[in-house]
Amino acid sequence: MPRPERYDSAAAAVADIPDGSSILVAGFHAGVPWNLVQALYEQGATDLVMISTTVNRPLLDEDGRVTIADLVLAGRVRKVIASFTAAPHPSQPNAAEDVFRAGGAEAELVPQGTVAERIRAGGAGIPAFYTPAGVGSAYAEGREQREFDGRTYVLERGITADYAFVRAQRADEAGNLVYRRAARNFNPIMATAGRCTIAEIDDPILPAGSFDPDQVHTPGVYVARLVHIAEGRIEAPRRTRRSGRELDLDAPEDTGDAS
Amino acid sequence: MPRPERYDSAAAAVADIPDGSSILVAGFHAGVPWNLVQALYEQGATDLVMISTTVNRPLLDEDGRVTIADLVLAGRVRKVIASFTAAPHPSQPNAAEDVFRAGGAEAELVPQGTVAERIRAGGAGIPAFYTPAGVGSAYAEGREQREFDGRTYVLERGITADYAFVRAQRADEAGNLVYRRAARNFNPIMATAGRCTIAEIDDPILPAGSFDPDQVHTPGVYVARLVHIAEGRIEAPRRTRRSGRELDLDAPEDTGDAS
Amino acid sequence: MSAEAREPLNREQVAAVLAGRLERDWIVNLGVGIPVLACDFVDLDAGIVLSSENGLIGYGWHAPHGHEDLDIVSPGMQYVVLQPGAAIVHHADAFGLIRSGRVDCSVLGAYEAAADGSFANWTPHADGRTDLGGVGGAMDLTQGAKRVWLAMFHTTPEGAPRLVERCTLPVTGGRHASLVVTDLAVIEVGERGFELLEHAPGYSVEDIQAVTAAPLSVSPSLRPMPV
Amino acid sequence: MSAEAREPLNREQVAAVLAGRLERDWIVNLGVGIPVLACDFVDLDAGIVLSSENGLIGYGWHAPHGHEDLDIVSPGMQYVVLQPGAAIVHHADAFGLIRSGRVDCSVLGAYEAAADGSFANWTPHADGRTDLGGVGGAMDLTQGAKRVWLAMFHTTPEGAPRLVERCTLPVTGGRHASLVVTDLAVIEVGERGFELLEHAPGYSVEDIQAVTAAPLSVSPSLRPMPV
Repeated sequence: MPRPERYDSAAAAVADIPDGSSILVAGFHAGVPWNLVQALYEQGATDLVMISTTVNRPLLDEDGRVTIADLVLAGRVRKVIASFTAAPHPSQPNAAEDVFRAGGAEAELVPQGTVAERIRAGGAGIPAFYTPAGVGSAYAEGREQREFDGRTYVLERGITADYAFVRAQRADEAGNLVYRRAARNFNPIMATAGRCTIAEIDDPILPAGSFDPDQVHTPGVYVARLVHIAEGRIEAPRRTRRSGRELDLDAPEDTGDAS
Repeated sequence: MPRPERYDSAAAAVADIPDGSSILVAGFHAGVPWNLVQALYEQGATDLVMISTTVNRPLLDEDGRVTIADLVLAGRVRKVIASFTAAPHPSQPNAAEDVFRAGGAEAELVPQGTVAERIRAGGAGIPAFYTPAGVGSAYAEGREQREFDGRTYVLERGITADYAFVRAQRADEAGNLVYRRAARNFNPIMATAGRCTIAEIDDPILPAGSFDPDQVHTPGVYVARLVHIAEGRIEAPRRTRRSGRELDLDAPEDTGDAS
Repeated sequence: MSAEAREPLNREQVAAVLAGRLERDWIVNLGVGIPVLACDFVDLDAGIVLSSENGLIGYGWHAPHGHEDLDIVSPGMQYVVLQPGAAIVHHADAFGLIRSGRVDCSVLGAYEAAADGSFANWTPHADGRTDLGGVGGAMDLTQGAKRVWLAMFHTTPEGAPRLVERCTLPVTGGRHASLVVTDLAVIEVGERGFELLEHAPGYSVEDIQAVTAAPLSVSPSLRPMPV
Repeated sequence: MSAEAREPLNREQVAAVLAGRLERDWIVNLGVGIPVLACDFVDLDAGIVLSSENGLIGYGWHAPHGHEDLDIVSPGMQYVVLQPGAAIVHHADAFGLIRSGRVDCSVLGAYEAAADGSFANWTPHADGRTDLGGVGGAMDLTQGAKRVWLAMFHTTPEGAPRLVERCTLPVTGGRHASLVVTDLAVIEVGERGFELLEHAPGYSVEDIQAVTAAPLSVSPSLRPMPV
């Protein structure tokens, strides 16, 4: 087996990412590679294209955690592709949205199932496909549409990127990854779509052959770099449960934010 | 959880399949739902569209096992979609091929990766996609082709069917399926593409919740019918290893047969 | 009951009302906001499967306080509990299930719902910018689910109607909503527009019509919401 | 060595020669027929991963007689052994890996190989019927793999050349072959057509040219095949 390279820190794992790179960032509440995003922020690369399900809210000034929104605010991002690019309600402003509105970065808003399928397609060598999502909305206007069996679909392109940041609970030395529960989400598909896939791993890395081959979620052939985050690991924020008539009252799809 | 219906025999599980049905048959050497195919043969439905990776050789007269080729020879098949529709060498005739040549049934020959992706697309609500397979060959002539980023691709349509026959080693009462090794092959994708998915199960069916949710290969929501084949189960044929200059000397892709 | 005593339903009550309308053996996707709160009220013994676009197939109620598992989380970041027989898939497979047509009911939140069943839930702005918003999985769900229901507040915090003749915000597209559950009413959306099926206790038809910007017809079997 | 003593390589020897040319850390797909026999000769310690289109990622040699696992089977129905670190995927994901461009080398069988690198391996008939044949994964592999090699017998059982100026059978399309390993020779296929790199022991350049229906140039470092 070709072994992925092992790194001692998230900083080392992202050190050579050049300006202008495109980067897939996995996760949705759970399974977010927070440590790699933080290391990227500290590393300084700029002119980035970031692809993730959400731009998130900027959290650096709030709790020290770094999100794509913080990269946008720092002027490091050329473009984002996401299914949450703005706040759900004007009363909950997201500072990154102001940057997009001002033209400081480009935003591409894509239905979540479409962004997932575009990434899966890119990783599977499918250049384009048709999907119904968005038909009948402003999203589909200006996009190529076509009928199959009397129903209308939108043409969508596969997505690949220079890098994919993923996070798994467990990995072996062959690079095989196993995710836990809803932390799986975008991780397996993004791992296939990155030309260089970097995985941050919660548990110590196991010898090759530690997993039942039937139970591997991401085959090691997709993983270029492994970093076990042993100490000072950044975890997902914990949300306290709310009830009653509150902030997200006006938010049909809530925030898509990690907080 | 809505529970799949439980059946006592393969015969009972396929009893109501009407003439004119389209049926996906999973497996490739391993993971073939032999018992459901046999039951279908005995059941008598005709005018069938059979979708599988291989038509196989007719085995009924040879070892009593029934293949799609036997259904073709019995005049029960209107059309097959497969990546092996004929013998690899004129010296190894497949009687089903004679039926196709004589116009007794229609054959659609599709690259194996394309047939897999068409089934995966069908099961995932994707009506059509582009793939490179076949470009530069007679396969692509007469098919719609299109360039993306300077490379040519063929348009392919998703496949769904009235029924999907799958085989799994293990199942729980919620219909969750777990496959073993290369017996996985087409099973998970076909399970998603059948409007009525019928699963034959090797081991006794377990209570719901017996599987780690992270380790389920086919979620139970895709499975309509479960049948544990307890006795007289038809298994995959075992091939004895050959060597030297032999029958398949001329066969670049060998037979694709299960024997 | 005096007009003073009447109270609109709270979020949980709205969620409970919609949960009570889900049918046996349905596969259901509960959207972010009010809809996902219904997970605490769904009759899971009736074979209903809650399935979410982030790959949880077969979850149930909210995790008890102190027992939250941060990896068992809904798209709205509610910590929930997996049911026996649950299965996990990745995001592309989760949306494959949604597009496949197997989801019996998608319950979504909305900024506005119109009398023809169209609704708006991906951007709160009518400025024509299609690059900014929070579409999430709504456009996939409205194309894939067998039916779409909405759970929302009947008015804005300022009292402006959200149930309207025609949406002023960009619509989501896809299948139209056939049912709207609000803090004031349960309304069917059909050929003839909004039909009032249930009212919040203490609210008259006129009370509800007064905060609804489209005509309400009244079901012959009008009844109070079961709270 | 007399002309009488010379013997073409057998299938296993052809497989061993091609196995010896695979490079460190390559991901390799061995096709049905002679190619898959190479699994017994590949240097797995060099990090080579054998990956097959039916979803076995990381298999190795044939299972020892009596220890075959019928579920660990190659597309050519050879029972093989999984290596530590192996992973299983379904057929669509297996072809996703192939199309993704990560497979360094696809070794296929062929009925014919032409001097421009095109080859024919999906139907033994030139009757124009595109509905009948055994395409298997060949057309996906020739589009997806970084390089395509062929392993085949140099002639038909009747002695007719299979290495030709131009294929008479329908070609497979996609990436052209860059190397052909036969029972008589190792031949590179490049800008100038076939170049003889290695010959079976006892065979002269002229012997091989005599059963090759296209001109052979000869590598300056021509050597016997390592058998």
